[in-house]
Amino acid sequence: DLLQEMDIAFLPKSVGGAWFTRMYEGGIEVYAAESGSTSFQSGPSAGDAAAQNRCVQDAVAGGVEVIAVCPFSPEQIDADLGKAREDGIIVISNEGSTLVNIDYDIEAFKNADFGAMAADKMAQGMGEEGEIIVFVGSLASTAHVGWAQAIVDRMTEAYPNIAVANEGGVFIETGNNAANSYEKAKEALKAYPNAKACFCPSSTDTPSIALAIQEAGLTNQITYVAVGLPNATRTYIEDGSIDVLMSWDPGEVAQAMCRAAAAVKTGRELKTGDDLGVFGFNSIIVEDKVITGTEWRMITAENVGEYNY
Amino acid sequence: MKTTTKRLLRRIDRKTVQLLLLAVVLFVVMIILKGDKFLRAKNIESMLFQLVEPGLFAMCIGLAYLSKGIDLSVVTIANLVGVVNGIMLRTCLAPDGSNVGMLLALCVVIAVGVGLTCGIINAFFISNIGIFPILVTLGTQNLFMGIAMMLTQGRAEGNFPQPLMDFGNAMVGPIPLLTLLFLLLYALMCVVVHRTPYGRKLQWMGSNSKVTWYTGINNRRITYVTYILSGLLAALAGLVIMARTNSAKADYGSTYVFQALLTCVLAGISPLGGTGKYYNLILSIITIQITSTGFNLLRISPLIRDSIFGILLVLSIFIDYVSQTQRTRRLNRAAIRQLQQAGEKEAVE
Amino acid sequence: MKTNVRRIALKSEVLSLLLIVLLCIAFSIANPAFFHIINILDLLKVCSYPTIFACGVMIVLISGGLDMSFMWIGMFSAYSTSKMLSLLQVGQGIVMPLPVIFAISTCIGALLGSFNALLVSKFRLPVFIATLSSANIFMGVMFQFIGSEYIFPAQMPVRMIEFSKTLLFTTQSADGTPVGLHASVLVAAGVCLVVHFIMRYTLVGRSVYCIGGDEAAAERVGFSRTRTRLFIFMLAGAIAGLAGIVGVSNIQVANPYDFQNRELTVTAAVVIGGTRITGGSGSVIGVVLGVILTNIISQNLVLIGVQPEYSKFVFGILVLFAATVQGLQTKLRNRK
Amino acid sequence: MAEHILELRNISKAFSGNRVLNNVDLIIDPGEIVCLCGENGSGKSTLIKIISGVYTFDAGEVTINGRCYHRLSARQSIAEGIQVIYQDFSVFTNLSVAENIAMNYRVHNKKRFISDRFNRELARSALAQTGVDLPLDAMVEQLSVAEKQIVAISRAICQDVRLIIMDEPTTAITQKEIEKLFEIIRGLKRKGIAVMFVSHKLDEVMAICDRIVIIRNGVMVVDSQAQDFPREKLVFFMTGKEIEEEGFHYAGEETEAKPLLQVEGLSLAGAFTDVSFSVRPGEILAVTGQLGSGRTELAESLFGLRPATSGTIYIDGVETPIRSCRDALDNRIAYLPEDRLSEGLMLRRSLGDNFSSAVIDKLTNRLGLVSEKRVEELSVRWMTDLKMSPKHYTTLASDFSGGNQQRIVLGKWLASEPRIFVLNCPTVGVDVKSKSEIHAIIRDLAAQGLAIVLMSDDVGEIMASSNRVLIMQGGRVVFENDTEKVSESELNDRIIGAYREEAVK
Ligand SMILES: Nc1ncnc2c1ncn2[C@@H]1O[C@H](COP(=O)(O)OP(=O)(O)OP(=O)(O)O)[C@@H](O)[C@H]1O
Ligand SMILES: Nc1ncnc2c1ncn2[C@@H]1O[C@H](COP(=O)(O)OP(=O)(O)OP(=O)(O)O)[C@@H](O)[C@H]1O
Ligand SMILES: [Mg+2]
Ligand SMILES: [Mg+2]
Repeated sequence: DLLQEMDIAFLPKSVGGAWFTRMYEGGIEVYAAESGSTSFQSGPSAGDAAAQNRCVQDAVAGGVEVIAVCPFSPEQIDADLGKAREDGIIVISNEGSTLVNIDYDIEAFKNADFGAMAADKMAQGMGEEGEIIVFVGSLASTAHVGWAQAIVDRMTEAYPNIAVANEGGVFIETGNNAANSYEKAKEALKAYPNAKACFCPSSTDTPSIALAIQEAGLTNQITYVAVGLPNATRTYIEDGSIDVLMSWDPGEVAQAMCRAAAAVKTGRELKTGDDLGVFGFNSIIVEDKVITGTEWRMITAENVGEYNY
Repeated sequence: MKTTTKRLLRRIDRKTVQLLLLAVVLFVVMIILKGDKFLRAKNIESMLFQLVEPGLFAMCIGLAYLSKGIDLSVVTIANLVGVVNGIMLRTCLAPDGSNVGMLLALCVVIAVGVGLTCGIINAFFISNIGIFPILVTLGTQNLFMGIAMMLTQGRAEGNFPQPLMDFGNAMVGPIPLLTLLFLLLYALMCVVVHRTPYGRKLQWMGSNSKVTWYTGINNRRITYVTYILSGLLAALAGLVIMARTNSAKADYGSTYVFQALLTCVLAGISPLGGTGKYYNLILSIITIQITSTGFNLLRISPLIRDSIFGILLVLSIFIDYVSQTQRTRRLNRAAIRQLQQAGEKEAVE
Repeated sequence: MKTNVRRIALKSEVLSLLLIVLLCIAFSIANPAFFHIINILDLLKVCSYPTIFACGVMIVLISGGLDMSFMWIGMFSAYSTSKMLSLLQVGQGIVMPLPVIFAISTCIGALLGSFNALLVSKFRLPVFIATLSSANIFMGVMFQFIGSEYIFPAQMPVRMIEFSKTLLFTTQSADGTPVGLHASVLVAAGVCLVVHFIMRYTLVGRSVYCIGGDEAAAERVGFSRTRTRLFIFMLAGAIAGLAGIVGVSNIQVANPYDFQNRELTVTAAVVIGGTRITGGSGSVIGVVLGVILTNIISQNLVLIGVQPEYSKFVFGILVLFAATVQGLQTKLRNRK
Repeated sequence: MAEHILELRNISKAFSGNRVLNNVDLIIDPGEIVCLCGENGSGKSTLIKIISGVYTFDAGEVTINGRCYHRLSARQSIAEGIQVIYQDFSVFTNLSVAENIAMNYRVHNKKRFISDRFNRELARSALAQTGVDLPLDAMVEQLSVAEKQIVAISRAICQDVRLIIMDEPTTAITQKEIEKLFEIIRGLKRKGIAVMFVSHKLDEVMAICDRIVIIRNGVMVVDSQAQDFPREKLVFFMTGKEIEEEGFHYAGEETEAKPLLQVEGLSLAGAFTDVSFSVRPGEILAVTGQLGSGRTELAESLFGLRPATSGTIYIDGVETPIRSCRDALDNRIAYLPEDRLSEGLMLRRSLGDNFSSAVIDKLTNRLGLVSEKRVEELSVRWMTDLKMSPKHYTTLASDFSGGNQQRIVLGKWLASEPRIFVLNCPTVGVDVKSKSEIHAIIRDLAAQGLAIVLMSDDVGEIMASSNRVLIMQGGRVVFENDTEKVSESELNDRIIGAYREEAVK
């Protein structure tokens, strides 16, 4: 009953990139094919809250049943999502747990758990002491900042000998842009020569930071834990520039979004422990409007061959 | 009777006709392709809402263009206004909301202050130091955004008081209040540009600053007024963004700058200064809005949608070119014919 | 003697050089690591492809126009080349040699440049407007008909990956990693030399200055407007195509969005390097200095301890500062 | 018979419906000096641009050196040995003197690679021919107008040239330099090079040319050997009517009117020093001197464009500092700049805009908005007052001929109802008819009680339209007298500094 025929608008932060393309093609379209729904995607080519808002407004005005949205800047899209809800449109978000005007928000997992796991992996790799560099794709991204903050919290809590390199400052923003993140990473690696580990939550930026580490000859010195897609980072995982890739299939998350929307449409209330029928969401946690999955994949040189997305 | 129509026709700009035609054609095409959705009250309302922000920015850039300058800093001025106001509201708002009215008034004051200051900074570097506007505003764009970043550490300010939201979403009949205010402001700016001494001088300075200098017109003052007006309009856009999105952030609307540049060019306002009619701006804003919403409704791939500006521009340029060459060719042919006739007559005599 | 000193002091290249020296001193006081050889080499690498882009921008700027399309030309050429070759490589196992890859991208760039030339010389559009619209069109065409997804290291043409790993004059650093001059720096230097030669010592190069100085006068001397424009935009396009492929090789990923919104930064560098924004004057040396100057500023803020959220602010201040110094210098020069 | 260099047959040309040339025939032989005369807008420049391949012609054919062209490009024209010195010189201000001079040669001879040494040698030899010494490495933008002209001439003669065309070469340079130019032209003639030149200065025309060609409204009306041509008929053929210039007589001598404008010890660092004079209402004070004598700077100081560094200005006997244009305008001072195209006229804007630009602040209605009606009235009034060909007030200024454009600039200032009017070379490049009309206007203004300061090079103009004359040299006033008391030749000699008292005795 989680397969309903609906008209779905998928509104990513930006169109075209590997991540959101996977979400749409490997998730929304898959669901649409299974359920007989119609779907389209619409979004800016550059990450910009204003441009995304306009896509929301057009989708609302044109009339759709479901909006599946990955907000670029949650605070700034909320008002427009409110209008969608007033119109009776079902709104499901991803990585937008702070949103108010939604039916459900889908999170692949708990930010704190995810961050803690990343912190553990980093600590393990660096012998539980030294400095770490924490990047974020954009300071505006709740998820990125959430994970980064969770790492810091976990470090202060469990690993007193580990410190964040750019003390006192905020996380280093890499801009969700490969060229920019490459330059930023190079700069950061030089500025903090004592760094022993780093973390990157932006799938766009993960490979180019890996390249910067590799070129600086730090492949073995630095424990690099990152978020990304295995296909995009395969070479770096294999040569050890990326030590641990924390990954989940965006397509599966998108499918979970559609299924949650179907539940709303049929009037079924989702409860903790329900099964959405997608990997990672077989036993969901529901808190208020936030649906959290439970699993992600830890990809290393050993198991990278098993994944293809 | 006939002469008055003729005179009226003479005063209508060619660009106006072209843009009107373009807008009407696009409108009709949309109705044919997707009339049910396009004509929905909801959609029209949404379009009216949407054109306010880019419209305001286009108004800023249009002014700068007329003066043979450019103002790349407008969007960051708007965000700076939003951020400063956001911080002010966050810190000053009483828990019971008793001082909302005063604070909202203060928001306006802050907006005016920020817009004025930013405009003066731009004008100072352009006029007193003599740097090219594009360089100056590129610098101040970074500067203003940097200040907003420093104030917020890149985070969004949000959760503004309800009256502001109500204002942002209010309707006057079928028309959003903000759109109505925007149109009024636009009409006012048209009057300023086309009918006040300042507006005339602005266009003259844009077309030839040396001549205005030799005419005793104070170029420096015109430059100041222009960039201050631009800053103030941008500051208003900042308030609009606050009211519409219930938030403010240092990097909101980075795509607006290019959109505004293109809107002005489509309206025939040349970045090379002096030429173009400010009143055409609204037509260009509407044309772009119809196209952008239309493409969304038609579910045309978002990937190609970004190039609509380019396509519209090249289209309008092409129409311009063809009509121009046709006209010249026709006139030349007529002149030659006249010449030959005159020759024949002489021969007869 | 005195006038000579004055003349040299008023050259914009000298000024950029002076600013660079000042900045270097300031930065190395803030963090001695600034002058580390690795940092210098990295700076050169990071500057390599922007410098190539900047050469193209300079040519168009000298001819009297602001080019807004070069980044998209670069991306279009580099992306379509990488994509095509990646398909060939994955599907057919064909591995193209590096010069061919560069040549393909360069040719695509030149072709796109000729579209600009058409708009400017046939429709007589100001360069700024023409390139603003063509940039939009290139972007749409690329996304729709060529692709918009990333091409990742594993799919990239292997010769490009190899190129990105090529270091010259390598030595070992203290911890055993190879240190050297990146090959892309050599490409950039080559482009600079060629462009310098063309602009300084060939008739067609001088015709660019003529057109930028006075278009009507250039025509009266006998330069063909159409042909010169075609030359300008094809050369600038070709350079952008080359810059794009070098840039993409450097980071081993072809991401079609990467160069977005960088036009103005590069243009600012070119203008700071002394190219007159109204056309007719500019030199490659100045452009190189301008690019290095802006990159020193933007690439080393973290190094000297400026927090990331201050970087925009500092960059803005420095652009205004450099421009102010130049503005005052121009005033002095005009006063004679 | 020797081959003609140039033969035009039935050339016609129209610009967007305006026919500018109508079946023009013209033949030029080697070593001839041909002078092309005509009113402003009669089509002289257009004819020249057709010969040089800049404009295409609509009908007819051009034969150069025996080769017949139905379409001619600039390159072909240069290749045939035709060089043009344009009205605006068309030099590249952003390039060095040497490069400018060598440019034509390079393009024409397809020298694809540039060598500085070659440029300089070529430039040096070309400059040697003109007998002027210029710094080869200087940027042309730093040169004076006359020097720019030398560059243009050197550029033209530095290669195999058979015909040199000069479009109003003498407008920007003073008498001394004109003499030099004529010497160059005669030198060219001796080498068998033909020269065609355009000028509005009739004395010059008669002094140098072998043949005289007159164009009126795009139609060739005279083509005759100079010695056969009755000089007094020249004006008649150009304009179609006789023109009488009457002299100017200041009527106020007896009334002892107080000076309206009085200047004492005025100085501007680097431009002029210790200039004193006074002008009474109704007077026309002519200020003359060679280029660089500080004349233009003085004018600009009076208008507040470049405020003087010391000295005092009295208006109506009251000390009035003029520190900005605003001050000047407040005191009803108007200034007609030297170069109408770049300083006086907004070419791409309408007549109404141009007429109203100095007084726009006053043309408002009760709401403070510009009243379009008043702009139109103003334009129509000045169009009629200045006897311009009537056009709609929205017509672009660029659509008017040179003489009418100058009247637009005059009208712009007259609209501000000035009491003191500073005119800087108001009739440069203006044809005889318009010139006499402008003179009449100026005299008329004086008669209405304006104080007029007239900067001019044109001795004839000074004689005819001023009652006192002041000569500047190196920034100082070296001579002042009533116009009636000096002869034309004395004035001429004094300007170039060749006048010696004892010689007269
Ligand atoms: N040649 C010119 N053409 C057009 N406008 C000019 C010209 N020269 C100056 N202006 C304008 O006139 C105003 C005042 O110019 P001015 O020459 O007094 O500047 P300045 O002397 O450099 O000023 P400051 O001494 O304050 O630096 C400025 O707005 C300037 O842009
Ligand atoms: N490019 C053009 N487009 C339209 N009209 C033009 C153009 N060039 C010249 N004209 C018109 O052609 C006529 C002849 O102009 P031309 O410049 O040949 O006159 P001229 O005899 O050289 O005058 P002057 O003595 O002022 O230099 C004028 O009416 C002018 O307005
Ligand atoms: Mg490692
Ligand atoms: Mg002429």
